[in-house]
Amino acid sequence: MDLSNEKVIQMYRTMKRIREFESKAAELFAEGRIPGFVHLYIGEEAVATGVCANLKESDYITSTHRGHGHIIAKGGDLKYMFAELFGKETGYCKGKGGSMHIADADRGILGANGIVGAGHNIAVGAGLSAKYRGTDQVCVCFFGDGSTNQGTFHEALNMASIWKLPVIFVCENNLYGISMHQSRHQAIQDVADRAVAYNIPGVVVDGNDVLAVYEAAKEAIDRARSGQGPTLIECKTYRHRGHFEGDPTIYRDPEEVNEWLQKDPIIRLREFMLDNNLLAEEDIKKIDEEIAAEIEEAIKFAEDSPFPPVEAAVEDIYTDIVEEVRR
Amino acid sequence: MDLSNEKVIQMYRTMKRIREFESKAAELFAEGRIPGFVHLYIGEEAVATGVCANLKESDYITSTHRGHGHIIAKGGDLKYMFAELFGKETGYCKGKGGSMHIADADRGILGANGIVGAGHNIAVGAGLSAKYRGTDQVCVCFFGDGSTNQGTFHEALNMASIWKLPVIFVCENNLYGISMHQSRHQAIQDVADRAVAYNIPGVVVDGNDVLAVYEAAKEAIDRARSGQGPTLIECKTYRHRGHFEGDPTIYRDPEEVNEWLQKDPIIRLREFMLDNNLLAEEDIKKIDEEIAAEIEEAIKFAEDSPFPPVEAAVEDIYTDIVEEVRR
Amino acid sequence: MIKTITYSEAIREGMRKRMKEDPNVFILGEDVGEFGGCFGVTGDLIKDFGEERVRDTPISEGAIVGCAVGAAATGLRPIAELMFIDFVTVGMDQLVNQAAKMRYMFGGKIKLPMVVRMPTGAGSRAAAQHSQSLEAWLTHVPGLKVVYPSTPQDAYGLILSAIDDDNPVVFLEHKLLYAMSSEVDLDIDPIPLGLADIKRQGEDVTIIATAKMVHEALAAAEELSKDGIEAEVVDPRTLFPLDKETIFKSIEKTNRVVIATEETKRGSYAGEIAAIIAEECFDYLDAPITRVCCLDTPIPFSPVLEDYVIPASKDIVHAVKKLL
Amino acid sequence: MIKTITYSEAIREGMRKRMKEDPNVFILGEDVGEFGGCFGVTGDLIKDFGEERVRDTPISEGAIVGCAVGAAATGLRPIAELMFIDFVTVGMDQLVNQAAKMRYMFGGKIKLPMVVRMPTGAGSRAAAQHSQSLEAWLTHVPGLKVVYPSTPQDAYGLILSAIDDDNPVVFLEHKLLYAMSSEVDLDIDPIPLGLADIKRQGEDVTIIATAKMVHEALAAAEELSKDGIEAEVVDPRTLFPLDKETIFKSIEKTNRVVIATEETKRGSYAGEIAAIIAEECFDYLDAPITRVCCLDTPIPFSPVLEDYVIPASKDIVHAVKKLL
Ligand SMILES: Cc1ncc(C[n+]2csc(CCOP(=O)(O)OP(=O)(O)O)c2C)c(N)n1
Ligand SMILES: Cc1ncc(C[n+]2csc(CCOP(=O)(O)OP(=O)(O)O)c2C)c(N)n1
Ligand SMILES: [Mg+2]
Ligand SMILES: [Mg+2]
Repeated sequence: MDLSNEKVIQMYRTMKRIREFESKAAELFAEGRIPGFVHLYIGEEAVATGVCANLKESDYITSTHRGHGHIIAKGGDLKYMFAELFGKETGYCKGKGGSMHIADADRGILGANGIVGAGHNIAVGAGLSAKYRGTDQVCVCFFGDGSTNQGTFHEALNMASIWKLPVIFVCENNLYGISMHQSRHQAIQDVADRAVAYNIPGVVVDGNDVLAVYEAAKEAIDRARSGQGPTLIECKTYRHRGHFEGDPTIYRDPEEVNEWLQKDPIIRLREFMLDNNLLAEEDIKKIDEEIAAEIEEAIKFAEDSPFPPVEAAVEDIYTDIVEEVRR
Repeated sequence: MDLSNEKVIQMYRTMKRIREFESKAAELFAEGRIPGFVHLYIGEEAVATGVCANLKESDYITSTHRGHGHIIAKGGDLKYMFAELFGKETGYCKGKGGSMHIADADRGILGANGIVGAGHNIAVGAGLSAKYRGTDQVCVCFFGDGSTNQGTFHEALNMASIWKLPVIFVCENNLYGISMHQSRHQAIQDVADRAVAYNIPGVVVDGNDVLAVYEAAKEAIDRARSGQGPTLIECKTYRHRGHFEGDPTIYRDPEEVNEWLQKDPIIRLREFMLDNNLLAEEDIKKIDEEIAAEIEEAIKFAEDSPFPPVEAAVEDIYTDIVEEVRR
Repeated sequence: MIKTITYSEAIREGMRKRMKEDPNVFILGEDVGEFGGCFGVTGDLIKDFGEERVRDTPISEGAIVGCAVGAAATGLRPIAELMFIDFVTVGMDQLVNQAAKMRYMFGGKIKLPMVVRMPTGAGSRAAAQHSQSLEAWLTHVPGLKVVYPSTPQDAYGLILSAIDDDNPVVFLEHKLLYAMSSEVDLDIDPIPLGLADIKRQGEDVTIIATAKMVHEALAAAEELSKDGIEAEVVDPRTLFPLDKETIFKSIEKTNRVVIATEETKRGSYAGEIAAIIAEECFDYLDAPITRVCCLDTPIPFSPVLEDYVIPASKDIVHAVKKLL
Repeated sequence: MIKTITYSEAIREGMRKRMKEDPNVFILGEDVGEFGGCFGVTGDLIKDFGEERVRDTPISEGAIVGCAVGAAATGLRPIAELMFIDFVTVGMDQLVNQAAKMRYMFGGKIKLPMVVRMPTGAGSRAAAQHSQSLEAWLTHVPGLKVVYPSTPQDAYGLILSAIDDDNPVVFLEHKLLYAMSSEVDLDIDPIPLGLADIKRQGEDVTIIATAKMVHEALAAAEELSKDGIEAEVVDPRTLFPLDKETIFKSIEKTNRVVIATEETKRGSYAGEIAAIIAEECFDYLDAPITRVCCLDTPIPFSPVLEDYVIPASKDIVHAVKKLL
């Protein structure tokens, strides 16, 4: 593996930032300070991190309802993310989007998405665009196992395959679509098998091993950049928390949950770094503290920010038309 | 092969009835006597015939825009079919449906369909219904190669596979979706490969060999009836005529067309019957004449039938509400 | 038997009753089984009826609706649940081009007894893709019936009729009403589709309101009453068939009408009702027909913005006062 | 340059002009390439611009629209063609929940310059799944603009504006107008979206009509003129933004209005226009607002039935006479 130590440490940092962001989001949600629906990425951090570590700022990603991790890994700013979760004017979407719609087009983040499966086609469009414009950009499309039964999955992979688009389809197989275990929602064990239907490579990888994810993504992204078309990567992983915050999660066996908690991707990378002398305990501690401080600051930024003025509600629908306000 | 001679002759009869029906429809369309869009099944007769020869009257089929052949093979009455093409009151749909919507629920014909891919899910519903009610009915879903890129294809095969429904998915791969050659609309050569994505059997068969189609369908239907779930059968075939009547067909190489004309499924079965002494030339001639007479009679029935009264337009939307007529 | 139950329980009890009586009635949808449905409406039904009749599906709304069509066309009486009405966008073809038109296209020779339930409406901070009111799309489609109850009793009486109906019925449920509870008579006859209910009598103005807006209208009426203005609140309960007679009678009496729905105003079903009135009882009218609807925006996430775009009782009060 | 060309050619020439000027404009859709489009609208464009810019797609309407969204969000200006508006049912999510809402959900930080062209309307004996007029659905969606020209010149001027627009624009084309030909000035400035056109002046009644119904309205006006009734025919040309001012001015003069569209009447955009008038210029009105629309049925196949359910000039004449 030709991964520099620096890169590995960077990936630890990203995973930890995601974990801390999400843990705080859970707290804030429980306290009633974040409204609406929140779907957390805790346990799956290695996927977004390992994949995005290969991307340039100009590359694209499409995301899902469970998008915080993808956005952080692609370089999203925690301040604007928290502000958005709070519904504040300073948020990424000026408070209009919320958790399920955070986007940062300048960083190629084409949005979290509340519609399961909708990102697939948008990713194809971004890939087509990159190819059309003759850039070497790629687009990574993140999605869950449950979404691979939506028609959009099929249409997108088909289109990307015939046009050899630079799109990398990354399935985060966390074994469930809400309460539906994978074994009940599809008759296959490996989502990656579906690649056969499009004559593209299908790869299974341990989604809790960030180094393995990094390697698999690297190969697929290189392929995409060099004009060889899409790849389907399936990352086997698990969400530690419920589907959304507040989910009683009656449908999972506590033993299963426990088993996966043992496979925590962050602990795993931490141990790898220690075992291989990439960092010492105290170095890690220092990183963790830096991140904790960054998070506190981001939350403070969000808290201190104002709510948008009500009239803002009628702006930003069109580039040129502003709707009437309420009289 | 445990096919009785009688069955083979019956299949010849069915194929010939389809061919003659369609040939007359082409003529009548050219003469301006059939309005709207007409998509003919000429060249593909072996598929519907070989498959439906295995079905009981109580079994179901779903069909497509190119539905005449399926309907005839499932026992549709030529009189009511022609009357429908003419828009007459005596037609299968009282003139309200036309070519793309002919149906005969009493014979399990759940309709031709103008929406590419729509039949897939309806077939799943019929299969679920059969299983739910504990009957041994099956549902055959006919569709084209082009439709296998619609999301519905994917969703339907997934659903049928997880629930092990008695649905047989029959792809009529005639190499084109309108002007799009298969090699341009999907990156695979065999649609049957897509079965892998659902962990069901995928079978490729020569769609111009009615005996081969019969055998493949028999196996799949037996599987379905005995509770073993769906099969995807791909029948390689070709349409002799344009996508619709009036299509200049600029997108096909005349040589390709010619090659396929040599593989005419009816001539092929005819020769098989002669070679194997199932029938003599004059027996076949007699059958052909009977069919010609039947067709003439059906056309006469359609021609002699009245158009529906205009007020009929507001009926049959609901079982209980009749809309207002035009004042 | 009279019980105090929620809107959500009322729908469940209606389904339970029909499922007990008729083995052909079954439910399918995402997480409707053990999980009990995203909003808990199917709840414990799986305990009574098992996995075959309370059937969890993959995330494939098109296939859910299409499967219901195929099942209904072959003798069953499916009840499909979509998690949010917003997801009907994925199943529109099956609902609009198949379910709604099939009987007609087949010359009346088929019946499609199916219900599609759809949690509807804003107010839960769920933002633009989980908060829509799309009844205008559905009422525009010949072949569908559209029901939208405002109370637990109506929800109960109407779900029975929806299940009994031999046509595709879209059954809308306002998410913010799920927790509303009141006394429900579980022995009533089904409430016929096409029968409006006058939720409050009044002489001065007619307020036609649907679902959650019925409650906003009632609150507005109380407010107006303090100023001596007596509003009549008409709840159509079913959007199609629409009980025009009750609406026209009320307007004949009041000569003024406000229509209050939670839809985006432009292209709303509220507009259809206004157009019907402007065409068919113009002579009764003494004032412009006024619509109180959601502003013409996607639903924003931030509570301050969402509360601003969604119509509320004060907007109805304001609209009524302008007419008098 | 002034040329006599068809409606269909006018759209093609508009696309050709913009594609020549801007390499980011491209077309995608089923059979738009060598085949030239199901109705021949893209015609020979592939000869000028090649397969990359006139791109044939698989039969996947959801992916076609979604792909346009992704391309528009990343700097291109796609023009997507759906073969029939009826197939938008398969792409509704991408159009409604993605394209229309994306800018808003992202706080205004993205532009989506894309056009979705959709052949619309009945009259071609294509039956219930290939004949719909679904403009009411699309106008109901904040974030979309909806254009529907009635003449070759308008089609040309409006397609230019649609392509130039930085927002998702739905461009409707009436199938039965494709073959209509007339003189078109190819050097005109784009016709701004939101500007109605008075296709005929008159004092006695306002007829608001769209697309093919504009021609039915003009025929009706000639007929009425024989009886001394002078109708003003207003063609909104874009359904959203809607040029209310021109409409209101006309009604201020005539005090009577008939709205003629080919939509199914129930839930039509004609109803929205009626509702706007009933709310915002009630005082000008001397008679009920009348809609002349398609009957509330799916479109039947048989020519005798189809001709009966679709509105025609005689129905407009009849409606106008009832108002006077
Ligand atoms: C079209 C659509 N259908 C249903 C939903 C409701 N929903 C939100 S997330 C989810 C489960 C998604 O499962 P998966 O794709 O595996 O992602 P995960 O939540 O496991 O990350 C469902 C059903 C939705 N948002 N959109
Ligand atoms: C949803 C939808 N998209 C597009 C069409 C237009 N259309 C009708 S038939 C057809 C081609 C279908 O190809 P295939 O499935 O291979 O069937 P074939 O015509 O070859 O039998 C197309 C694109 C349609 N009717 N419905
Ligand atoms: Mg999952
Ligand atoms: Mg084909």
